[in-house]
Amino acid sequence: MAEKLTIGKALNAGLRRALEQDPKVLIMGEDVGKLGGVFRITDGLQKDFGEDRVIDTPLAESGIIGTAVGLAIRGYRPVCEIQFDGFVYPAYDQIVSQVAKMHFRSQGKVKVPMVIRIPFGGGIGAVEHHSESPEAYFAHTAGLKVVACSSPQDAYTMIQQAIASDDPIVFLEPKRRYHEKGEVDTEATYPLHASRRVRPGTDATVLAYGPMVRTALDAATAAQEDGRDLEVFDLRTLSPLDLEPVFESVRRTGRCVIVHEAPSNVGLGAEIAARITEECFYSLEAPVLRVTGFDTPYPAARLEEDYLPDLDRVLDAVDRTFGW
Amino acid sequence: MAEKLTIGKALNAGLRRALEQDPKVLIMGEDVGKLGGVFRITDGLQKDFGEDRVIDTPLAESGIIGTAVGLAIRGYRPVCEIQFDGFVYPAYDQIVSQVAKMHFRSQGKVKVPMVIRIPFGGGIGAVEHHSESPEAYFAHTAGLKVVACSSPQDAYTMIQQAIASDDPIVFLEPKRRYHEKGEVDTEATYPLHASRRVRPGTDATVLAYGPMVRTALDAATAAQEDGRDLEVFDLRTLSPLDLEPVFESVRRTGRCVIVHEAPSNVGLGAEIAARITEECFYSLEAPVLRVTGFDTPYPAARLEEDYLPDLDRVLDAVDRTFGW
Amino acid sequence: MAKGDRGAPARGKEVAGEPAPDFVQLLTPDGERIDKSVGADGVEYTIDLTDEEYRGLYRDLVVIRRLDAEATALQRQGELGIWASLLGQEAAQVGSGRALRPQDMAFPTYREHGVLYCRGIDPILPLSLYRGVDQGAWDPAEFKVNMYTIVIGAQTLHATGYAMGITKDGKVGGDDGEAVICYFGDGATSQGDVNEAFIWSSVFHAPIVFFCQNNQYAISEPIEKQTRIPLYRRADGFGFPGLRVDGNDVLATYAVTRTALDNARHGQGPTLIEAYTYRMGAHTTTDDPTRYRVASEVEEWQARDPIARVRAFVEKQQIADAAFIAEVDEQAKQEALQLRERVLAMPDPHPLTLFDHVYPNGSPVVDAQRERYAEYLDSFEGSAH
Amino acid sequence: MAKGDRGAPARGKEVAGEPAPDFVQLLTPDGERIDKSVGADGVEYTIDLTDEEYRGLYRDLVVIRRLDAEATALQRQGELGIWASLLGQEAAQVGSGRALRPQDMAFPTYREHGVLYCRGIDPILPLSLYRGVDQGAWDPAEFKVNMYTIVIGAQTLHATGYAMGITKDGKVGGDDGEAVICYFGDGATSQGDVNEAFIWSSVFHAPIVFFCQNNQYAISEPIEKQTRIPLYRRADGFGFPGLRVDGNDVLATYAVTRTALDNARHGQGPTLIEAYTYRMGAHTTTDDPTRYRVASEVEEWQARDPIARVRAFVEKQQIADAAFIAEVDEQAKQEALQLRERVLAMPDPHPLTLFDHVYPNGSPVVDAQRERYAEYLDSFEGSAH
Ligand SMILES: Cc1ncc(C[n+]2csc(CCOP(=O)(O)OP(=O)(O)O)c2C)c(N)n1
Ligand SMILES: Cc1ncc(C[n+]2csc(CCOP(=O)(O)OP(=O)(O)O)c2C)c(N)n1
Ligand SMILES: [Mg+2]
Ligand SMILES: [Mg+2]
Repeated sequence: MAEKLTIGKALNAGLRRALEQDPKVLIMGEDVGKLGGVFRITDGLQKDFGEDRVIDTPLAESGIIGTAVGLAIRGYRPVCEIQFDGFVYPAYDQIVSQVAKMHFRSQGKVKVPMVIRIPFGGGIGAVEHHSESPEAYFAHTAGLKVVACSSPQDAYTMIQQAIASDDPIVFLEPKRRYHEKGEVDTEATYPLHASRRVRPGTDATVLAYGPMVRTALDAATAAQEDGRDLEVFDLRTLSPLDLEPVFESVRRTGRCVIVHEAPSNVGLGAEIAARITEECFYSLEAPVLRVTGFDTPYPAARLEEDYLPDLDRVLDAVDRTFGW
Repeated sequence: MAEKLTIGKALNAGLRRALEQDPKVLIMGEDVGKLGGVFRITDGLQKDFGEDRVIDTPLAESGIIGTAVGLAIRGYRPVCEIQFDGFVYPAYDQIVSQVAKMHFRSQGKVKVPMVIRIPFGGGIGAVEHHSESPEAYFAHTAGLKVVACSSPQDAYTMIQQAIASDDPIVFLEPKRRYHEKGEVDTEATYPLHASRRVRPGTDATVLAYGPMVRTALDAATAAQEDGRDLEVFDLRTLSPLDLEPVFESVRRTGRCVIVHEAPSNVGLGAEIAARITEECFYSLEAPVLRVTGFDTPYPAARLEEDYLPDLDRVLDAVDRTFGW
Repeated sequence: MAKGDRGAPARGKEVAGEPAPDFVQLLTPDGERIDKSVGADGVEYTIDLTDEEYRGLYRDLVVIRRLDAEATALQRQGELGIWASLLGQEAAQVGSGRALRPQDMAFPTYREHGVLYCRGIDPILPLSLYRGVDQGAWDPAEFKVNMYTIVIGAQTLHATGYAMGITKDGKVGGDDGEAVICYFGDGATSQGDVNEAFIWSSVFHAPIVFFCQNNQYAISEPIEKQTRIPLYRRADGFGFPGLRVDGNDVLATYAVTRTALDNARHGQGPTLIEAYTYRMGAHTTTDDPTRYRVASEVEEWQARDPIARVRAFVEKQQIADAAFIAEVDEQAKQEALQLRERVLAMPDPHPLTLFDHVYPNGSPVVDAQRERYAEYLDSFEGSAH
Repeated sequence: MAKGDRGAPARGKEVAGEPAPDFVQLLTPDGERIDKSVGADGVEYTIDLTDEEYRGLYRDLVVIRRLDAEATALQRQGELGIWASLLGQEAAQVGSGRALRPQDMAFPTYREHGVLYCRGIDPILPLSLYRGVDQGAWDPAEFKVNMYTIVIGAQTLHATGYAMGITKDGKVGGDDGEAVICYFGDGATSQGDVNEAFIWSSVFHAPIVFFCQNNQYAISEPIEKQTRIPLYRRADGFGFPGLRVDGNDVLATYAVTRTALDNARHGQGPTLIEAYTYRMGAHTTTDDPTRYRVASEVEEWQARDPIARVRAFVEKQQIADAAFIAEVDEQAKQEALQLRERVLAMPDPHPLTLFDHVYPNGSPVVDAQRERYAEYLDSFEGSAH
């Protein structure tokens, strides 16, 4: 069954279906109940599933994640909403020292099948702490998996897969794209931890995830006019990365550009560049280039268009790989 | 004046001198006072400078960093001890959202000249959470500077430089090396944020910092026997990285291996590999290789020798760069 | 939770129409003066201001509300990115803000526009944050008001540390002692940081007043989601006094805050004040409160308006005449008008300022990025791009 | 802080030689039974056990102390990496551990070896953690004791969440209801997480008992560095009962914990129990307590030994004879000997287990690293390396 949904509505539908299918699934977070979340991603769920399953919590992120660990030990499958990216840090200890390590340290005896939903990234004109891209902090943490959706279809499918998975998963939602619409096939099946070629091309490879997938695709469209045929990947799974298809592409194109909003220094792009260089050393015509946020704190809203990678900066990097 | 000191004693002497020279310098943390810290780095300081300047705090890391921010706003220069690497995460929000951003967001009006001392890394046979290498989490955070000392001389000099700097600095101490001895020239002067070539060589470049510098040097000595002459760098400043001298070296040697204890995925090594590849693309004979902790949580003590990079794993990587 | 006429459910049951015994109130919603009121801390509070001072408080309240309304309008018109209105909380902010002495330091959240006004901060300054032009425009050292803090509760530890610094500086113990006031909301009381701040303040006997504006909501969540007992009682468990004040009563708020600050500056340690009030508007301009609260509740609180009661009082007591009321309205209008004009005239920041002030001592990495971006921007110069 | 004979500075001043009125004690240091004792919660506590049960508690205490001493010796001999001794806290652990009903769940710190013993966990299991062989060897689901938690306070939120789950499962309200006990130390009370756990437990009315062993120290820091008032009073600010018990009195500890757990399982929400005790040894084997505390303090507490008083009691009451005492000693010795032998025989983990269990569903990245490391290890095979 296919219908046209926004990313936000697709997430809502996915959460609803997860709640329906498994009575152990819980949703918890600040304002997720009566309000339906500040982005309305959980809209209507408390009304239909009750306060016992869709829980408005006290205002404390460490409490949200820490109690979710306990609920998971008890057999529940909590889906925690962190209201904005910049507010996940009070829970950082629980996430990196508890959630990430529990299965390993118990030698598999204790599972904490949790999903930590984070609307992430900038571009919405917000005040500080509302536009962060914290994915590297989680991807560097062994024991966590990290995924990012970029389309309504993935929003719908991936959120259900993440909830069904026994792995603890940080689930990143491209908040500036919540309102973008697309077809959703509610019966589609495909693997969660796989990257996807979203545009075939021959001249250079462009990698993106979350909100930057659209930017990369727009850049590819623009490049077409200049006679350049870009291949674009939506990475989808940020930890573990699924780079085999990317290696295959870079071996063909010899050029690669990575796009993300997070600062460059020790970001995902660095890992991907290092891995591609290891695997495609003799195929590279130019070093893998990164188009990212700058190594500054996220700036005031009226500077964010300068801070964030856009079509022009992507094309500029592609140009540079050709000029090497 | 030169004397032979351990890294631990050199830190103690450096802290003492900082306390003497600036009445605004404070030391705060758990057990730093009467006990002198669990590693005795602050031994004797409370006795000599009083409880007002060397403060045993409540057991709360967010409290330590958060109140230090306030003390810094009031004009103090707090030096915060985090007892072990794995216990810095409860303070993560204060560090990345407050300490790191304060100067930027206030457009330079508010400075928080703090030093966050963290004994880091493994190899001491400890239980969990006592052997972490969290540097990537901080290096990815714009607004923080991150340094690591590896010798008594640097321990003595760098801690004073860090305290004197107005930048907020995460100061990483190689806890497994606290007892290693070396000459300390108490009048030595050199820049804080500079990498250093600690062994000249011609065949390949090895990069390390903190506890892995000794490992890299030992590997170089061993390689000498095999007829390979390795150049070794102590990176010292992890953010900002000082890579110009490294680029110069790699352009000469064409081969580079990076060593750190932290997991590989999205670690410092990734950034360095990416930057070297960007800058030395046509000089590289092989991709930059990384010798790191594995992408698993830090294991039980009896597995740590397998987890941690050692001389053999460094040499193995060097070999591989020659076999490319 | 039923919200009674005086809005003061306290230790026992709330008695409708009567302030609960430990709810400090000095001016009823009808504008009647209460001579003395005993707080949960056992202290009897009273106040005696000059007519000039009463008029001053009225003026503050009216101007602040008007400026706030202007900011809301500016946001609606797209001139601000977002706005966090203080509507309904004017008395809590003016009462506490005016209770500060010049040497005191304030740590606000993101809603303390009224406190800033009382501290002499040009109202344009917080607006640049909400317009997206910067992230903090005033100099905390100059006005003794720290920057706004958006991460809930984080500023409570900063305030505590600052207060510890006051003690270290030997600036407690006399009338010229310094004190800190730290603002936060009802929701914030659930954060670990806030509770750690209570602990540190208690252990170090810091000269600080924790001023909690319980406006009954943390975005959509009513106070019951954060606590089962009145918030001011949180202090009991940490070993310092806590009390509840009618946060819609500017006189009572002024009285309790002044006393608590003076206690702090004299070396008597922290106090927790719960200003019991109500957020009359939305959480911010992006919020829709109709989704989670009923109109009748808002109406009930309308009857306890913080400004109406002062106006009734100053009129009844003939402290102010119609001319004064009109003059204040006119002043408010003019200030709002100027504010609007200045917001519209506010220049956008230059792109390259993005790279400024990342570090006091700079960074070669940031410098290189600035340089490269400058070149990149230049490359478009003259192009049709 | 002066530590009086009964060690119970409570709300007011401590009266030397007398338990403060709200310090629950049922067995004096001399082994005298106190019939009834009223807690800070206003409840009158008493206990009536069979002789068999009294003997059982004595046996637990003696065996646990002996095993603990063996572990300390093993560490000294290099067989354990580190050891966190429970010396002095046996009564707090046995009293609370035995108060648990089979359906209850415990969340320990790293020092609750005695609780584990009471729950039937083979004492070898916690030792593998301290030997460095693994990070958690028992199955929490089987024994209803979660893994040790080293990050101070983190487990209090896990315990709270688990307790919320009990409520969701409808397992409160009857004698067969379930409850959670969460252990933590005096130092832990300063952590944000612990205070958040108090808030959540209160708001969600969770079936949980917070069991704080106040052993007077957090490593080197005395309790005054964490609080100005007795810790049990922390609960006041969160809206649930708190009380102090003589943590060196196994009977009182048993009585108050049993009641608190039963209250929780019957739907009466959380309780905070402060077990007032003393860490007789070092923080861990790497610690040197002579740097921060005086011998006389330790001697004072020696006089309140948790085992001596039970022995005096069972002997005086002729509940146990010399043969029984000797038999228990012998049992303890035998168990210790076996423990030693089994520790020495414990195999080291295989290097490649390092890659196991990182994720329930595995990871290609980890798999690749395992494979490469296996090949690397193989490359040394047969070499002189
Ligand atoms: C750590 C953190 N989590 C979540 C948020 C999102 N948020 C902003 S305001 C708010 C509610 C705050 O409520 P309260 O403390 O009562 O203050 P009020 O807004 O009512 O003045 C929330 C959850 C935040 N800013 N910081
Ligand atoms: C978050 C965190 N910070 C610091 C430490 C180091 N540490 C281990 S035990 C301890 C003291 C704990 O004191 P308390 O809570 O009283 O428990 P006790 O050891 O006395 O049983 C400290 C500071 C830690 N384990 N976790
Ligand atoms: Mg509120
Ligand atoms: Mg203790």
